[in-house]
Amino acid sequence: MTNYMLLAPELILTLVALTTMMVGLFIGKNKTILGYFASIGLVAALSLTVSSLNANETLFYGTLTIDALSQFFKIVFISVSLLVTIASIKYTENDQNADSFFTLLLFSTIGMMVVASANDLVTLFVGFELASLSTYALAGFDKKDPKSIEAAMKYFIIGSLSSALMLFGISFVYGMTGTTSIPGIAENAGALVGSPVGLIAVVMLIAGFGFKMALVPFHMWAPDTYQGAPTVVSALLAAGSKKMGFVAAFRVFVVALAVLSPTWQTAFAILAVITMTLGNVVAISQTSVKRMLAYSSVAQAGYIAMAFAVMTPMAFAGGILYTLSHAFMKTGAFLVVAVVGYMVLSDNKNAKDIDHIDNFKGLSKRMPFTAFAMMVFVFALSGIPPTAGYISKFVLFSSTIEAGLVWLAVIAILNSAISLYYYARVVKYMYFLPAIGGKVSEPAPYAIALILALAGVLVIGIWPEPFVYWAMEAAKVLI
Amino acid sequence: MIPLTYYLILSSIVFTIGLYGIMSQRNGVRLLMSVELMLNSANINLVAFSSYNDDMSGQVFTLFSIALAAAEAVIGFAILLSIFRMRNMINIDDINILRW
Amino acid sequence: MLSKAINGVVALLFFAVVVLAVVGTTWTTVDELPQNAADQSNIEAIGVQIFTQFVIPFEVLSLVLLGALIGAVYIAKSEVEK
Amino acid sequence: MNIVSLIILVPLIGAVLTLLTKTKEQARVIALVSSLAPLVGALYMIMQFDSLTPSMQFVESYNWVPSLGIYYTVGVDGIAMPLVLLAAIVVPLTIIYSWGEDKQPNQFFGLIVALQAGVMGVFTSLDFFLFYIFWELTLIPMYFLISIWGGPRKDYAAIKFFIYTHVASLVMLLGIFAIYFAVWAQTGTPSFNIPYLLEQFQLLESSLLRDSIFLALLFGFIVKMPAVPFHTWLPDAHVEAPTAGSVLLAAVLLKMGGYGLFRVMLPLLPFTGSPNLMITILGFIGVLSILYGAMLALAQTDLKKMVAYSSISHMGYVTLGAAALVPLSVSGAMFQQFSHGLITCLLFMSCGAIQHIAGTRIIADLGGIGSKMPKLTVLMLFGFMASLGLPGLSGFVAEFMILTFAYLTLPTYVLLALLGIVVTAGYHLWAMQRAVFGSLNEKLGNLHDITNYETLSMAILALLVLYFGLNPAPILGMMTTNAEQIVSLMAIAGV
Amino acid sequence: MAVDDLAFLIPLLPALAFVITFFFGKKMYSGGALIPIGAIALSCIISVLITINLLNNPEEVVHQSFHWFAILNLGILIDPLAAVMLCMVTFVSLLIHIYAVGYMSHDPAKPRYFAETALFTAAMLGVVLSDNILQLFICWELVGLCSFLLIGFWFHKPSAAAAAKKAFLTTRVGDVMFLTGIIILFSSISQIYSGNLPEGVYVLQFSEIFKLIPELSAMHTTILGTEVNQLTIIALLFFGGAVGKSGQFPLHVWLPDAMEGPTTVSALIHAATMVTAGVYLVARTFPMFIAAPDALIVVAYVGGFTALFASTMGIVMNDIKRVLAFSTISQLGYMMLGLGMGAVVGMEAVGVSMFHLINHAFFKALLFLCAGSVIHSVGTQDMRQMGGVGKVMPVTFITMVIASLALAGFGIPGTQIGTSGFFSKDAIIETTYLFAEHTGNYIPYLFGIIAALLTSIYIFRLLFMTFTGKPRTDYGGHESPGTMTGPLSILAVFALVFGALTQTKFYHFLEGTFENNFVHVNIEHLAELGHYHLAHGHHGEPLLILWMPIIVGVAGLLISFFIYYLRVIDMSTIVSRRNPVYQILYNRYYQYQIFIEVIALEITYGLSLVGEFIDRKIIDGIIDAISDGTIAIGESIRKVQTGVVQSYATAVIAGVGLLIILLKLIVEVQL
Repeated sequence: MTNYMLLAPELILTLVALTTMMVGLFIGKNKTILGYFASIGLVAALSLTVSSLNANETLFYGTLTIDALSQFFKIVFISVSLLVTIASIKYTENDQNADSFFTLLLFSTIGMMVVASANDLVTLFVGFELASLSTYALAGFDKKDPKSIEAAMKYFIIGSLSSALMLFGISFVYGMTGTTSIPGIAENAGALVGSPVGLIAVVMLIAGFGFKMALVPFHMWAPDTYQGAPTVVSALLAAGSKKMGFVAAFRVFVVALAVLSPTWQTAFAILAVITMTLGNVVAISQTSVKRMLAYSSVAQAGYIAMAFAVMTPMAFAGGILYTLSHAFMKTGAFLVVAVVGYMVLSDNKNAKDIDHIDNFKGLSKRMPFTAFAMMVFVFALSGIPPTAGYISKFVLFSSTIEAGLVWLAVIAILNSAISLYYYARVVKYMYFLPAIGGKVSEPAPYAIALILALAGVLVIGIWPEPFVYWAMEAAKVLI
Repeated sequence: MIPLTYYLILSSIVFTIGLYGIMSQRNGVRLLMSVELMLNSANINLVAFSSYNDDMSGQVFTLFSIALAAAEAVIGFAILLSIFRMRNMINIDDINILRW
Repeated sequence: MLSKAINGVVALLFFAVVVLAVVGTTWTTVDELPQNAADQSNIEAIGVQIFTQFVIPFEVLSLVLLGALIGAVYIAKSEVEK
Repeated sequence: MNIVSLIILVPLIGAVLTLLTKTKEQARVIALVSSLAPLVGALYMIMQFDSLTPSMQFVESYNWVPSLGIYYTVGVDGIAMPLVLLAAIVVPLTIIYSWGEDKQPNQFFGLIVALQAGVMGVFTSLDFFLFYIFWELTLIPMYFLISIWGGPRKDYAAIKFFIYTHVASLVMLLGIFAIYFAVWAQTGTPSFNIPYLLEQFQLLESSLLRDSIFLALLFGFIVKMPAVPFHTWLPDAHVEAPTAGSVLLAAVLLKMGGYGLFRVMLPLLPFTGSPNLMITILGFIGVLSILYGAMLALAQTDLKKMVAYSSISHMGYVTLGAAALVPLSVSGAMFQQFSHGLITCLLFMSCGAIQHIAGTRIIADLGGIGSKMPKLTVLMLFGFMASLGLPGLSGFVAEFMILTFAYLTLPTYVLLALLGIVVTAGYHLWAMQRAVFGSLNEKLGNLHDITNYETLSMAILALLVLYFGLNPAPILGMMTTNAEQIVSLMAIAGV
Repeated sequence: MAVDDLAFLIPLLPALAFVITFFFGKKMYSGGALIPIGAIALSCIISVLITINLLNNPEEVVHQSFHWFAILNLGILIDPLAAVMLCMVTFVSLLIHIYAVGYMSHDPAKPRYFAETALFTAAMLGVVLSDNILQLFICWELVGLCSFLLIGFWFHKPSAAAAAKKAFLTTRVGDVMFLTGIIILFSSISQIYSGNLPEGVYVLQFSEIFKLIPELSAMHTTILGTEVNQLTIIALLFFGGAVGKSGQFPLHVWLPDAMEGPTTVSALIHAATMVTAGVYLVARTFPMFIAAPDALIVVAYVGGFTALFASTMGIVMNDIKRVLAFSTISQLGYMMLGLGMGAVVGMEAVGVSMFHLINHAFFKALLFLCAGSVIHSVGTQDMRQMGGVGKVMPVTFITMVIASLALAGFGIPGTQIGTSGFFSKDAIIETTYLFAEHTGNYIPYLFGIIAALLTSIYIFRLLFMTFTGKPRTDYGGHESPGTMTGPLSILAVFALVFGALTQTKFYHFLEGTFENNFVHVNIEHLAELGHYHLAHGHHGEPLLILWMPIIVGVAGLLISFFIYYLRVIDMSTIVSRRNPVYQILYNRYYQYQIFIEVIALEITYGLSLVGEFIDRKIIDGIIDAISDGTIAIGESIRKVQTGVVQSYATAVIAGVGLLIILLKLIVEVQL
C-alpha cells in the first residue's frame, strides 16, 4: 500500500509553490512575505524528510523509490534551497516578481527531489527537466542585465543539447532492455554488455548528467552561467542542481547499469582526472570570484566523480558525503559573493564587475563575519580540517587508496594542493589587503543563511560520525 | 517488415543534423530548431523500440518528451525574445561578454 | 569556414560512430509487428499507462509546464516602466 | 575531561576569546593567560609522569566516527611529553616577547594561541585522523602570521610555505590511508589508532606496500623538519615571517616533523622491506642536512636567513640520531628537538630585536651594535654559543649523544657530520663578528637596547638552555624508555 | 678528610664569582674585582692544602663523582698531576687578578672583565679536575669560549673581534678532532663490551679507559689500505685537540693574534690557563699515548718543530707582546717535545714536561705582566718606540730580567743553582739527547737546541730594545702601582727559585699519577704495547751535552748584546724589505695568507656560495617553475573558453564522440 506520507515533502513544496504563485498575484508591492513563506515550507519539508530517513519503499508502480539515498539527496537539495531562499529574501527585496522567483525556486527543488527519488527513467527525465527549466528562467532573472540573459541563454542551449543527448541515450537503453524502470533495466542490462550501443548509451547518459555535474568537457556553460546568473541562483546551480546530476548518475549507472561498470568506471576516471585538473588550473588565473568559484565547482565535481571510478561502498559514501559538504561550502561561498555584491552596490549603485576579487580587499575589516565565513568556506573547499570539506575528501580520497587506485589519489591530492593557491588568494585579499570603504553590516537574511551554511560546514567537520554513518547507509542502497 | 535498424539510422541522421545545426547555426531560432530535431530523433527511437519491443512505455515516454520539448521551446523563445529586445538581433555567437 | 568544417567533421564522426554502433548491434525484437491497427488501440493503452504506471511523471510534467509558463512569462514580458 | 584535552582546549578557547577582544591590552593578557594554562598543565603532567614505562599515559578516548574507526584518543608518552612542555614554554614566552605588538594585536595573539592548541594536538593525538587534523590546523595560523605581519615578500613566502607543506601533508595522508586500509583488510576492523596501526604494520604481507607506506609518511615528516633537499620553503618563510612567527615556526612547527619520525617512522622502520636501505636514506638525509645547512648558513647575508639555515642543519642531527637506531642516539635526537626548540627561539628573538631596533638584518649593514645593545649582545651571544654546541648548554648534550651513539652504527655519517661542527662554529662566529662586534656603523642611527619584555623572555630561554644543558636527566629520562622500546623493535624484526 | 671534601669548591667558587660579578659587579668596588680575587684565593688555599695532603699520602687521591645523565657522570679527581696544575692555576690566576685591579682601573667594562676572567679560571680548573674525558672536554670548550670573550674584550675594535673569532675557530678545529677521538674511543669501548655496557660504570672515566687500554690497542682500523692501531687514532685525535688549544703547528695561528685582548688576559691565556690545557690533556691521557704505537713520536716531532718554528719568528717581531706570544708557542713546543720523549723515558716525561709547564707559567706570567706594566706606562706595544724604559721602571726592569733569564734557562749544570727555566728546559733537552742516543735519531735534539739559541736571542733582543738605550719616542712613563708591581715581585721570586727547590720532589710526586687508588696502570707494561723501548738508568750524558743548553743561551745573549745594545751591526741591511729571509719571518711564513685565505675563505666560502646557487636556482628554481608553469597552463587553457555557445556545444559533442572512441579502445584492450 502506498504510504503517501513519504511524499509529503514534495507535496508540501508543491502546495507552497502554488500558493506563493497565487498569493503573489494579489499582494502588491512588498512581496518579502513570500520568501518567509517559502522558507517555512522548506523547513517543513526538511523536517518531514528527516523524519523518514530510514524509509525504504517504492511508490506508484515503482516509479518512485524512497530510500536512504533519495532521502540523503533530498535533504541536500532542500538545504541548499532553504539557504538560497533565505538569502533571496534580501535579493528580491524590492522586486515585483519575487513571486515568480520563489515559485521557480521551489519548482526546481521539487524537480531535484523527484530525480532523487526516481526509480524510472521517465520520472527521472521529467524531474530533470523540471529542475532544468525552472533554473533556466532563474538564471536569467536579472533580465535587465545582459550578463544574466547571456548566462541563461548559454545554460539553456547546452542544457537542451544535453537533454537531447540524454534522451537519445535513454532511448537506446530502453531499446535494448525493453523497459524504463530502473530495477527492470538492471535485470535486463545483460543485453547491453559488449554491445556498441550500450557504450554509446552510457556515454550519452554521461554527457547528459555530466552537463549538470559540469564535468569537462560538458562544463563550458558553467563558468559563464555561474558568473552571469544572479549570485543566489549560481549558488543553487552549483550546490543544488549539480548534485542532481550525481544522484541521477548513481541511480542510472550504479543501480541500473551496474553490469556496464567497466565502461563507465573508465569513463568517469578519465573525466574525473581531466575535470579536477582543468578546473583547478584555470581557476588560478580568474579575477572574478564568482567565476573562480565556478571553476572550483568544476574541480569539485571532478573529485566527486572519482566515486564512480572507484566504485566501492566507501567511495560512494565519500562521494555522497562530499555532495552534502559541498552543498554547504559552495552555497556559503556564493552567498558571500552575494553579500559582497550587496556591499559594493550599497557603496556605488552603478558599480561594474561586482564580483571582482578587488572587491574582497580588506573584507575582514568591512564585514568581519562574512570574511570569516568565507575563509571557512574556502578552506573547506580546499579540504583543510576540521571542516566538512576535509572529512569528505578524507573519506573519498581514502577510498581510492583502499581500491588501490593510488595514481588517482595522487592526482586528486596534487589538485587539492593546487586549489589551495587560489583559495588562499581570496583569504589574502580579505585579510591582508587594506580595505576600501567603511564597515558594512550584513543584511539579516544573508547573515542567517551564512550562519546556517557555516554551521553545516563546521558541524560536519567536527562531528562527522552521524553524517558518515548516514552516507554509508545511503551508499548501501547502491551496492 | 522494415528492419528496426532503418528507423535507428533515420533517427541518427536526424540527430546528426540537429547536432550540426547546434554547432554551426548563428541564429537563435535555428538553434532551437536543431534542439527540437535532436529530441525528435530520440522520439523516433523510442517509438520504434516501443513497437519492436511491444512495450507501451516507450510511446508514453515519447508523449512526455514532446510535451517537455514544448516547454523547453517556450523558455527558449522567451530568452531569445529577451535577447532580441536588448540587442535587436539574435545572433548568439555575438553574445560573448562572459568568457575566459 | 574552418569552424564549419570542424563542425562537419565532428558531426560526421558522431554520425559514423552511432550508425556503426546501431548496425553492429543485434537487436532483439518481436517477430511480427501488429499488422492491423484496429486490433488494438494504442491510444487506450497509452492513456491507461499514463494514469497508472506513469502518473507521477505526468503530475510532475504539469509542474514543468507551469514552471515553463511562469518562467517564460517573466522573462519575455517587457517591464512596465520601460 | 582530563588534563591532555584541557591543554588543547584551553588555548583553543583562549584563541577565540583573544580574537574577540577589542584592545591590545585585553588581547595580550588573555592570550598570555590561556597560553600559560598549558604550561601549568604540562608541569602537572610531568610531576605525575612515569618515566619508566614506554606506554601511553593520561590516555583518554571517546567515540568520534566509530564507523570509520576514528576515535578521539589523546595521551602522552616519553616522546610527546617533552615536546608538549616545549610548546607550553615557548608560546607564552613568544607572547611576552611580542608584548608591544601594535598591528591588529587581537588577531596576532589569537593566532599564536591557536597555533599552540594545534601543536599540542599534534603532539598528543593518538589517532591518525585527529593527528592529521591538528597537523593541518597549525598551517593556517602560521600562514596568517606570515601573510599579515610578514616582510616585503610575504606573499611569496606565505603561499610557498602553505602549499609546500600542504603537499607534503597530503602525501603523508596517502600513507595514512594506505596503512589504514591495509590493516583494515588484514584484521577486518577499521582503526586510525596510531599505536595499533604501527603494531599491525608488520603483519602486512606485501613488502612493496610496506615500503610505499613508509616512504609516503616519511616524505610528510621530512618536509616539515625540513630536510635537504625539501627545505627551500623554510628560509623564505623565516625571512618574511614576523619574529613571533619565526620563533614558533622553528621552535615548535619543525618539531612536528621530528616528532613524526619518532612516533611513526622509527617503529615502522624495522618492518619495512629493506630496513637497511631506509636507514641509509635517513642517515644520508641527516648528514646532508647538517653539512648543506651549515654551508649555506655561511653564505647568507641576512642574519635571520642564516639562523634559518642553521635550523636545517640542526634538524639534520635529529634525522641522523634517529637513523642510527641506538637507544641513546635516539634519545639524543629527541633531546635535540627539545633543545633546538629553546635555542632557536633565542636566536630568532635576537634577530627580531635587531631588525626591530636597527631596522635591518643584513649583516653587512650592521656592525658594532654590541656597544649600544649590551643586553641583546649577551643574550644573543649565549644563543649563538648554545647553537654552535658549546658544552654545558643543552645543544651540546643532544649533539654529543647523537654523534657518539650514532657512531656505533653509522660511523661514516658521523665523521662527515663532525666536519659540520667547524663550519657551524664558523658561521656563528663570523656573523657575530661582523654584526655585533667591531666598530659601530654610524648609519644605523640611534640604537637602544631591547625592552624589558624582550629581555625577560630571552633571559628565561637562556636559563632554560643552561639548565637543561647541565641537568638533562629529567627530560632524557622520559625519552630513553621510549627510545629503548623503539630500538628493541629492531631486534624483534630481526634486523 | 675535611679539606678533601671541599675539592668541589675549587672550580665552583670562581664560577660563582663569575655570576655575582657579572650581574652585580657594577655597583661594587673596582667593578667587583674583590669577589673573584677572594674566590680564587680560597680555591688556591684549598688546592694547596689538598696538595700537601697528597704529598704526604700520594696513594690516596681525591675522587668525587656523581651521576649526570645516561651513562655519564660528573666527577672531581685530584691526583698529583691535577694537584700541581691546580696550585699553579689558582696561584698564577690570583696574582694576575690582583695585578688587573691596577691594570684595568680605567676600563669602564671592569665587571665584565672580572666576571669573564673568573669564569676562565673556573673552566680551566674544571679541565684540570675532571675525572672523565667528557667533562674535561666540556670545560675545555668553556675555556675556548672564555678565550673568545676575553680576546674580544674590546670587541668594538674590529681587529679584536677578528682575533677572538680566529682564536675560537682555530681551537675549534682541534676540538672537533678531540670530540671525534672521544666518540671513537666510546664506540671502541662499546665494541669491547660488545654493546652491553656494564651497569653502574661510567666508561668514560679515566680509570675505566685506562683499564681497557690493552684491549683498545689490540683493535685496528683500516684507513686508506693501511691498518692503523685504534689507540693510535684515538691518541692522535686527542693530540689534535691539544694542538689546537696549545698552539702547536699548524694550529698556532690564533695565538699571536690573541694579543688583541688586555695584557692581563694574554698573561692568563699564555701562562696559567688555556694553552697549558693541551699539554695537560696529553699528560692526563699519557697511558693511552704510551700504549699507542707512533703516537708519542708524532707528539715529539710536532712539539720540537713548533719550538723551533715559533722561535724563528720571535726574533723579528717588533710588538712586545707578539714576541712573547711566539715565545709561548715555542715553549709549549718544548713541553710537547718533553711529553713525546716518553718514548724513551716513560713516566718521567710527564714529570719533565709538567715541570716545565709550571715553571713556564711563572716566568711567562711574569713576562707578560712586565710587558703589561710597560705598555700600561708607555702606551704603546711597539718596541721600536720604546728604549730606556728600565730607568723609569726599575722594579719592572729587574723582574723582567729575572723572567728573561728563566726563559733562556740560565743556570750552572750539575749544581742546584739556576733559574726555574734552567731546570725544566734543560731537562727536556737532555731527554731528547737520551732519545737520540737510544734511537739514533738526533732530530728532536737539534730542534730543541737550536730553539734554545733562538729563544735566548729573541728574549734578550726584547730586553735590550725595551729597557736599555735612550728613549726613542717621548712616552713619559712611570713605575706601575703596587697592585701591579706586587704580583710581579712574587712571580719573580718563583721564577727564580721554584725550579731549584722542587725539581727532584716534583718528578717523584708525579710518578704516582697513574698508580694510586683511582687509577692503577703499569706504564712499563703499556710502553710494550706501544712498541716503545724505555731506557733505564740513563744519567751519563757527556759533559758537553750537559753544558750545551747554557752555552747556546749565553751565545744568544751575546748576539743580542752586540746587535741591540752595542749596535755593532747595522740593522738596516738585515731589516729590509729586500731580505727574503726577513720577509718570510716577518710575515710569519705567510701562514696567515695561506691558512686563512686559501682554506677558510676561498674554499669554504666558495663552496657555500655554490650551495647557495644550487639552493636558489636549482632547487628553488624547480619549485618555482612548477608553480609558474601551472599558472601559465591555466592562463592558456582559459582562452579555450571563447564565450561563443556554439563552440561549447562543439566541445560537448566532440567530447562525446572522443569518449566513445576512447572507451571502445580501452575496453577492447582490457578484453
